[in-house]
Amino acid sequence: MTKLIEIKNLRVHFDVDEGTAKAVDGVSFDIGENRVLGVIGESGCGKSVTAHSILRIVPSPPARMAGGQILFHPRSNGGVQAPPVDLLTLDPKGEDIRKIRGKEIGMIFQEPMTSFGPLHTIGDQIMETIITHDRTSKAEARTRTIELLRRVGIPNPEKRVDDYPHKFSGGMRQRAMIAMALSCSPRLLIADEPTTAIDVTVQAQILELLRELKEATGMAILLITHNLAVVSELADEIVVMYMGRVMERAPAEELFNNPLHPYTIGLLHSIPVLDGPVVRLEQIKGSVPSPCALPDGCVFHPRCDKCRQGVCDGQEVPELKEISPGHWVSCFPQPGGRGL
Amino acid sequence: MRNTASFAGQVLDQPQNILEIEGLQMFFPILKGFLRRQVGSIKAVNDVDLSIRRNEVLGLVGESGCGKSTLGRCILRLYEPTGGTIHFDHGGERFSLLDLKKHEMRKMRRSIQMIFQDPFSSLNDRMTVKEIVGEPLLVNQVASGRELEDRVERMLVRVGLRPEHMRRYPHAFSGGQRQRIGIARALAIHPALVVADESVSALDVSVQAQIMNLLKELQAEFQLTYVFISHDFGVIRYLSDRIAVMYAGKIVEIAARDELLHTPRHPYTEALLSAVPRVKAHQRRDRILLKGNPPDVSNLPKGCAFSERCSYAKDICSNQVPVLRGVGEGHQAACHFAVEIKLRGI
Amino acid sequence: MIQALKNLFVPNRSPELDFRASQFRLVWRKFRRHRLAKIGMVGLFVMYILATFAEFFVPVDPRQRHREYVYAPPSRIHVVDAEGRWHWPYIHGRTRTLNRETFRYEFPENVGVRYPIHVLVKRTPYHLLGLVPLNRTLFGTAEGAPPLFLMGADRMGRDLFSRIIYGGRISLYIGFAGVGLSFFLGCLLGGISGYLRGRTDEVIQRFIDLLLCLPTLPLWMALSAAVPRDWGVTQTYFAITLILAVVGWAGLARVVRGKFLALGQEEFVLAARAAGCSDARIIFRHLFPSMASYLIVSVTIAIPGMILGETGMSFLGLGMQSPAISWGVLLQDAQDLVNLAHHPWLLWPCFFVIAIVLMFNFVGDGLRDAADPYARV
Amino acid sequence: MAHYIARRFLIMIVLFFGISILSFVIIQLPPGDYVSTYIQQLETAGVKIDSQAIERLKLRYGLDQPMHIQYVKWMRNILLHGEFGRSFQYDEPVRTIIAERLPITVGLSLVAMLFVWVVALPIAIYSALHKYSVFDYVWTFIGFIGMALPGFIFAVVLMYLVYNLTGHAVTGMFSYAYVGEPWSWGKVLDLLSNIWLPVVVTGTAGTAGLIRLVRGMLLDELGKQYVTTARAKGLSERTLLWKYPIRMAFNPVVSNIGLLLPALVGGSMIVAIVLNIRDIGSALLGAVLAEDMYLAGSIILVLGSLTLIGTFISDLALAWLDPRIRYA
Repeated sequence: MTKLIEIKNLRVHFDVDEGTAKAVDGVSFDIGENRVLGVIGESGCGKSVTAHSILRIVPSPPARMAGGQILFHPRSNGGVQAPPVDLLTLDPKGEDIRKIRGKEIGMIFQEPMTSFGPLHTIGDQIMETIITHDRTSKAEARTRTIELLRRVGIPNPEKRVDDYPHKFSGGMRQRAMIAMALSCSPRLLIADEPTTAIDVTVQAQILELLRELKEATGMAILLITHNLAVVSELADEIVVMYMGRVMERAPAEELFNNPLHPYTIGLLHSIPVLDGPVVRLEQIKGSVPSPCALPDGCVFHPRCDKCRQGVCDGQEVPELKEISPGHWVSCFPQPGGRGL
Repeated sequence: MRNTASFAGQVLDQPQNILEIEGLQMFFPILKGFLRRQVGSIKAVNDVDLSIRRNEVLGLVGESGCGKSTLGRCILRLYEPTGGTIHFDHGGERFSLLDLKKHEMRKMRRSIQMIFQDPFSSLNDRMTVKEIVGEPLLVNQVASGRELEDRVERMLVRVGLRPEHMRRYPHAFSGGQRQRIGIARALAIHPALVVADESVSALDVSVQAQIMNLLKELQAEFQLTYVFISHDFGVIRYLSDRIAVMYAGKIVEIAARDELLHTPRHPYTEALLSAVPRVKAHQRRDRILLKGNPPDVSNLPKGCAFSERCSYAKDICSNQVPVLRGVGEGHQAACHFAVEIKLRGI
Repeated sequence: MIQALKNLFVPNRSPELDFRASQFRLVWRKFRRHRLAKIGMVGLFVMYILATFAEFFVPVDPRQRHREYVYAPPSRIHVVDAEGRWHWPYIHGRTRTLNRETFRYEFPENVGVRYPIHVLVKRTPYHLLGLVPLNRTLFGTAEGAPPLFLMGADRMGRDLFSRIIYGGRISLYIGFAGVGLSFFLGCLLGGISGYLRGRTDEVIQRFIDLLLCLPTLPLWMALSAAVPRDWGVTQTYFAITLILAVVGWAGLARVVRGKFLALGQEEFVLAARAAGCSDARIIFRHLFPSMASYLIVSVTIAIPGMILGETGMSFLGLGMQSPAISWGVLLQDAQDLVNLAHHPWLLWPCFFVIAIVLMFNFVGDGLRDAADPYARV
Repeated sequence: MAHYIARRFLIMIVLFFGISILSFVIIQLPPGDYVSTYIQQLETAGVKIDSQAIERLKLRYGLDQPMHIQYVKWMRNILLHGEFGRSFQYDEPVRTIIAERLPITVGLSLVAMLFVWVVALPIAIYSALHKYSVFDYVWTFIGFIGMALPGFIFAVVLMYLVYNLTGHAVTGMFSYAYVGEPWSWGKVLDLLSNIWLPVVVTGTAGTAGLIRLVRGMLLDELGKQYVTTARAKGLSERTLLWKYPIRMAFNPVVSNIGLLLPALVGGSMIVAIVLNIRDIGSALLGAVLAEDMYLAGSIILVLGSLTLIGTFISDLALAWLDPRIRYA
C-alpha cells in the first residue's frame, strides 16, 4: 500500500487569553491510497484542527503550528516518485499550498448552509475551482460543473447550476459541496463532519454517495466525525482522539470487535444503539477538561475507571504502541491485563 | 389493552391517559406581498391525535421540520395551537388546556414542565442557579425562603450537582452540568408530565449517556410521564416505552417500542430505521435510500405527504390522505397499505 | 508598540471567571481592562463633579462683567519673577491699551505687583447647590485683586473658564434628562412593539422609520420654533429636553424591539413561560435584565448625541439664550471668523464639548465590549 | 422581487404622508396662525393692512376651516400645483426659495457621500484585513475622534486653522470676486477651493461611522465558513477576499444610505450655516427664527421626501446586490 499522506507528531497550539490550548498535541497517522480513515472523538478533541492543518487553513493567529510534519506524497510522474512535501513548511498563503488545495486535496465541511457564499451562484462557485486549477475555458468548466452536479445526484443540473445557494436545501448543498470538492478529481477528500447537520434519511444518501464516489474515483477519504456509527459505515481504519491525542488506532472491524483503550470502550458503551437488548448505558464519568489545563500523564485518567494511581496520573505520557498488527493503543499496561 | 412496561419494570394495573390530544393543528401564517397578506400557512402540526399514558415515556421521533418540537411546545401552550383540543388529567380531573384562560393555564404549568435542547440558551445567564431552579416554585407560590432553598438544594443534589452550586451563575458550568440544571428546574416543582425536547442532542456522546441515565432514574423515582422528542432513533429506543413517528406535521405511526422497531407498518418508519447508521463495521445492509427531501410543510402534496418518496406508493397514495388507523394491538399507522405490505424492522 | 496599542483598545480577558460573580461584576471587571474607557470614565466623573459643584470650583463669578478686561487673553501664571526668584504661583494686573498701529486692544502686564493665586480663597457667601452655605472657593485671586482669567475673557469681560464650568450644568445634564425621557419612550414603545408583534408592531415600526428618515437637525430646528422666545431658562431647558427626547427615542426603540424579538425566541424565555411566569415577570425579570447591558451601551452612546443637540441648537440661536450659560451659548461668540482669529481662546468651549463626547464614546465602547461577559471570542 | 419593490414603494408612500402630517404640525406649532403673524410682521414694518385683505388671506389659507381641511388644502396645492405657500419673510413663493437653495444642499450632501465612501471603504477594508496593526489602531483612534467631532465645531476650528495658516477665509461657496459672475474655469477652481471644507466637515462623522461599520462587518464575514471553503478550494487570498467577504461588506454600505443621507443633510446644513453658504439650511434657520412657518414646514417636507427617495433607491440597490432579496 502506497502512502498518500503521513501526519507525524503534529502539534497545533492556540494562544488564547487563558493560556496555551494544546488543541492537537502529538498526533500521528497516515492514509494510504484509496483508503478511508475515520477520525472520531468528542467536540474539542482536535479532530477538525488536525484536518484543517493538512490544508493549512487553521486561522493563525491564534493557532500556532507547534511541531511535527505533514508529508504529502505527490503523484508519481511516469513511474518516478517525487519526494514528499511537508505541508507544514509551506506558506499558508503561498502558491505551493494553493496548488494542493482543491486540486490534490478536496474538502467538505460540516455546515452545508454556510459553506457557500450567498452572493454567487452554486455553479459559479464550483466552476471557480476548475478554472483556478485546470485553466480551462469558462464554457468547459460549466459543462464539467453540470456533469458533477448530475453525478452527485442533483436533479435538473442544467438549471440548478445557475441557482443561488439559498435556493438549495441542506442536503442539496452538501451534495453541491461534494461536487465542488471533487471538481478537480483530488486524491484525498477530507470530509469534516459531512453529515452532522443533516437529517438521517439525507445522511444515508450522502454516505452512500461518498461510498460510491470513492469506489468510482479511487480517492482516499479522511472522514472526521463524532458519530461512531457514521464512521463505521465508511472507514477502513479508525483513529480515536481525545483532548488532542490519539488514544487508539485500528482497522475498523478490529476496533469495534476488540476495543482496547478504556476511552474507546466507554464511547462504544455510551451510544444507544438500535440492535440488542436495551440495557443501562455505561457512562464515562465526569466531563472534558479545559484544553488549557490538561491533566498530567494520560489525559484521560481523571475519567478512566481503570486508572491506576501513581501510573496513569504521573508525569509520563503513555506512548502510542502497536499491540497487534495495525492496532495501536496509547495506554499504560495493566498488570495481568489483556496485553496492554 | 395492556400497558407496556415502564423501564422500572412495574406494570400498571389501570391504564390511564394523562394527556389526550385530538385534531391538534398548529399553522403558522405565511405573509407575503406588499400588504403582508396571508398567502398560505406552514402546517407545522397537522391534525394530530395522540394519547399519552400515565407513567410512560412516549418517544416522538422524526426529522427536522416534521413538527415534533412544535407539538411539544403546543402541549405547554408555548404556542397557541390553531385548532384541536388537548385534555390533561390533573388530580383525577380533566382539563381542556386550550380552553383555559391565561392565569388558569399558569396554574396548570405546575404539572407540565419542559426540558429544553440547548444547555446554553435555555438558562438565563443573569440569574443564579438557585434563582433558575427555584423560579417555578416561586412563581407558582409553592415554596419560598428557606423552604425554597431546601427544595432547590435537594433537587440539585438529585441531578448530580452540589449544594454550593446554588449560588453560582450558569457560566460556571459545562454543557452537561447546565443540562442538569435545566432538568432540576423542570422537576423541582414535581410535575406529572415532562416534555423533553431534544434534551440530549446538543451534548457529547459521553455526557449524553450520563443525562439519559439520569432522566431514566428520575422517571422511575418521581413517577413521571415523559414526552421525549428526538431525531435520534437510538436515543428514542433507549428511553421510550412507546414510539410515535412524525412526518410532515402528522403522526404516521405509533406503537409500543419493540413492536414499532421490529414490525414497522409505515414505509417511512422502515426507511428511517434503515437510514440510521449502525456500529457494525462494514456490515453491508440493503439500506433503503429515500429519494429527495422531506416535503415543504407549506406546500404539501395532495395525498399522502410521503407518497413522493415512497417506493410502495400506488395511485391512491397521491390522491387520498391516509388516516391513522389501528393495525395491531396498540399499533396505529397512517398508510393505505399498512396491513398489506411487509416491512423490515431492525 | 503594537502590544502597547493593543492594550489601549483590547480588553485582556481574565482566565478565572469567578463562579459566583454576577453579571454586573463580570461586566465591570471586563470594563476596567479597557484603558480608554477607564480614562473616559474618570474624565467624565471629574467633569460632572466640576459642573455640579461649579460654584465651588470657579475662580470668578461667571456673570460678573469686567469692563477693563473685555476680550482679555488668558492670564499668564508666573512662578518666577523678573529677578529669577521663585514664588507661589501668581499673576499680574493688566491694563487694556489700544495699539495705535493695529488698532487693537492689548493687555500688557503691570509687572510691579504680584497677586498670588490662593487656595480656598474667601468669597462673598453663597450656597453650594442652593443648600450648603459656603464662603470660599477652591482657588482664585483675592477679592479686590485682578481676576484670574484661566481661559481668557469674552466680549463683556466675563471669565470664560468660569462660564464653561457653569455651562456644563446645562450642557452635561441636558444629555441625561433628554436620554432619560427618550429611554423611557424607547423602552415603552420598543417593548410594546417587540412583545406584542403583529399590527401594533407594524404601526410603531413605520413611526420609527418616519423619525429615522428625517434629518434630525432640521427637525430640532423646526420644533424649537414652538418654544416661545420669552420663556425663562428653566422652561426653555425643559422644552429643549423634550424636543431632543421626542426626536431621539426612535433609535433606542428599535434596539429594544430587536432585542425583544431575538430574546423572545431564546429557550430561557420559553422556559420561564413554561415555569408559569407572568408576562410582567418575563419582561422585567428575564427580558430587560438580559438586554440591560445593551441598553446601557445605547444610552451611553445617546448622551453625547443629546449634548451635541443642545450645543448645536443653542449655537444656532434656537436653544438656550443668554443670559443662560451653556456651551452652545458660549460658542455663539465663536461664530464670527474674524472675531475668532483675533481671540482664539474663544474656542475653549469646543475643546470641552469634544472632550466630553469623546469620553462618552470611549466609555460606550468599553461597555460595548464588556456588555456580554459570556461572549465566546 | 416585484413584491419587494412594491412593498418598499408602498412604505415610502405611507412615510411620505407621515412626513407631510408632521410638517403640517410643525407649521401649526407656533402660537398664532399664519395670517396674524404676517399682519404683525407687516405692522412692525409700518405697513397698514385693511381688513378686506386680511379676509382674503384667511380665505386663501382656509384658516377659518378645521385643521384637517387646511391640511388637505395645503397638500392638494403641493401635489397638484407644486405650491407650498408663501414666505412672508422673503415675500416670495416658498417654491422659488426651495428651488434656488435645495440644489446646493443636495449637491453638498451627495459630494459628501462620495467623499465618505472614497475615504471610508479603503481604510475599513485595509483595517479589517490587517486587524490589530498600527494602521488599524491609528484609524480606530481617528475614527473615534471623527465620530466625537460635531460638524459645526469642526467647521469653526478648521476655518480658524485655515485662516490662520493661509490667510484664506473659507466662507461661502465662492470668493467675493466670483459671486454673481458667469461660470468660468476660474470660478470652478474657486468653487473647489471653497467647497472642500464643507465636504470634509460634513463627511467626517459619516466616514468614521462607516469605517467602524464596514470594518466590523468585514471581520464578521472573514470568520464565515464560506471564506474557509473558498480558501480550501485553492483560490488566492486576493481573489477570494474580493469575491466573497468584501463584496458582502458592501451590503451594509448600501443599506446604510438610508441612515447616512439624513445625517449628511443635517450635518451639511449646520456646516453651511457656519460657513455662510446660502443653502436650504440657512433658509430653514432664518425661517424658524422669523417663525416663517410655511417656509420651515415645506423645507422639512422636501428634505424628508428626498431622504425617503434616497432610502428607496438604496433598497433597490440592495436588491440588485443581494440575490437573497432579489429572489425572496
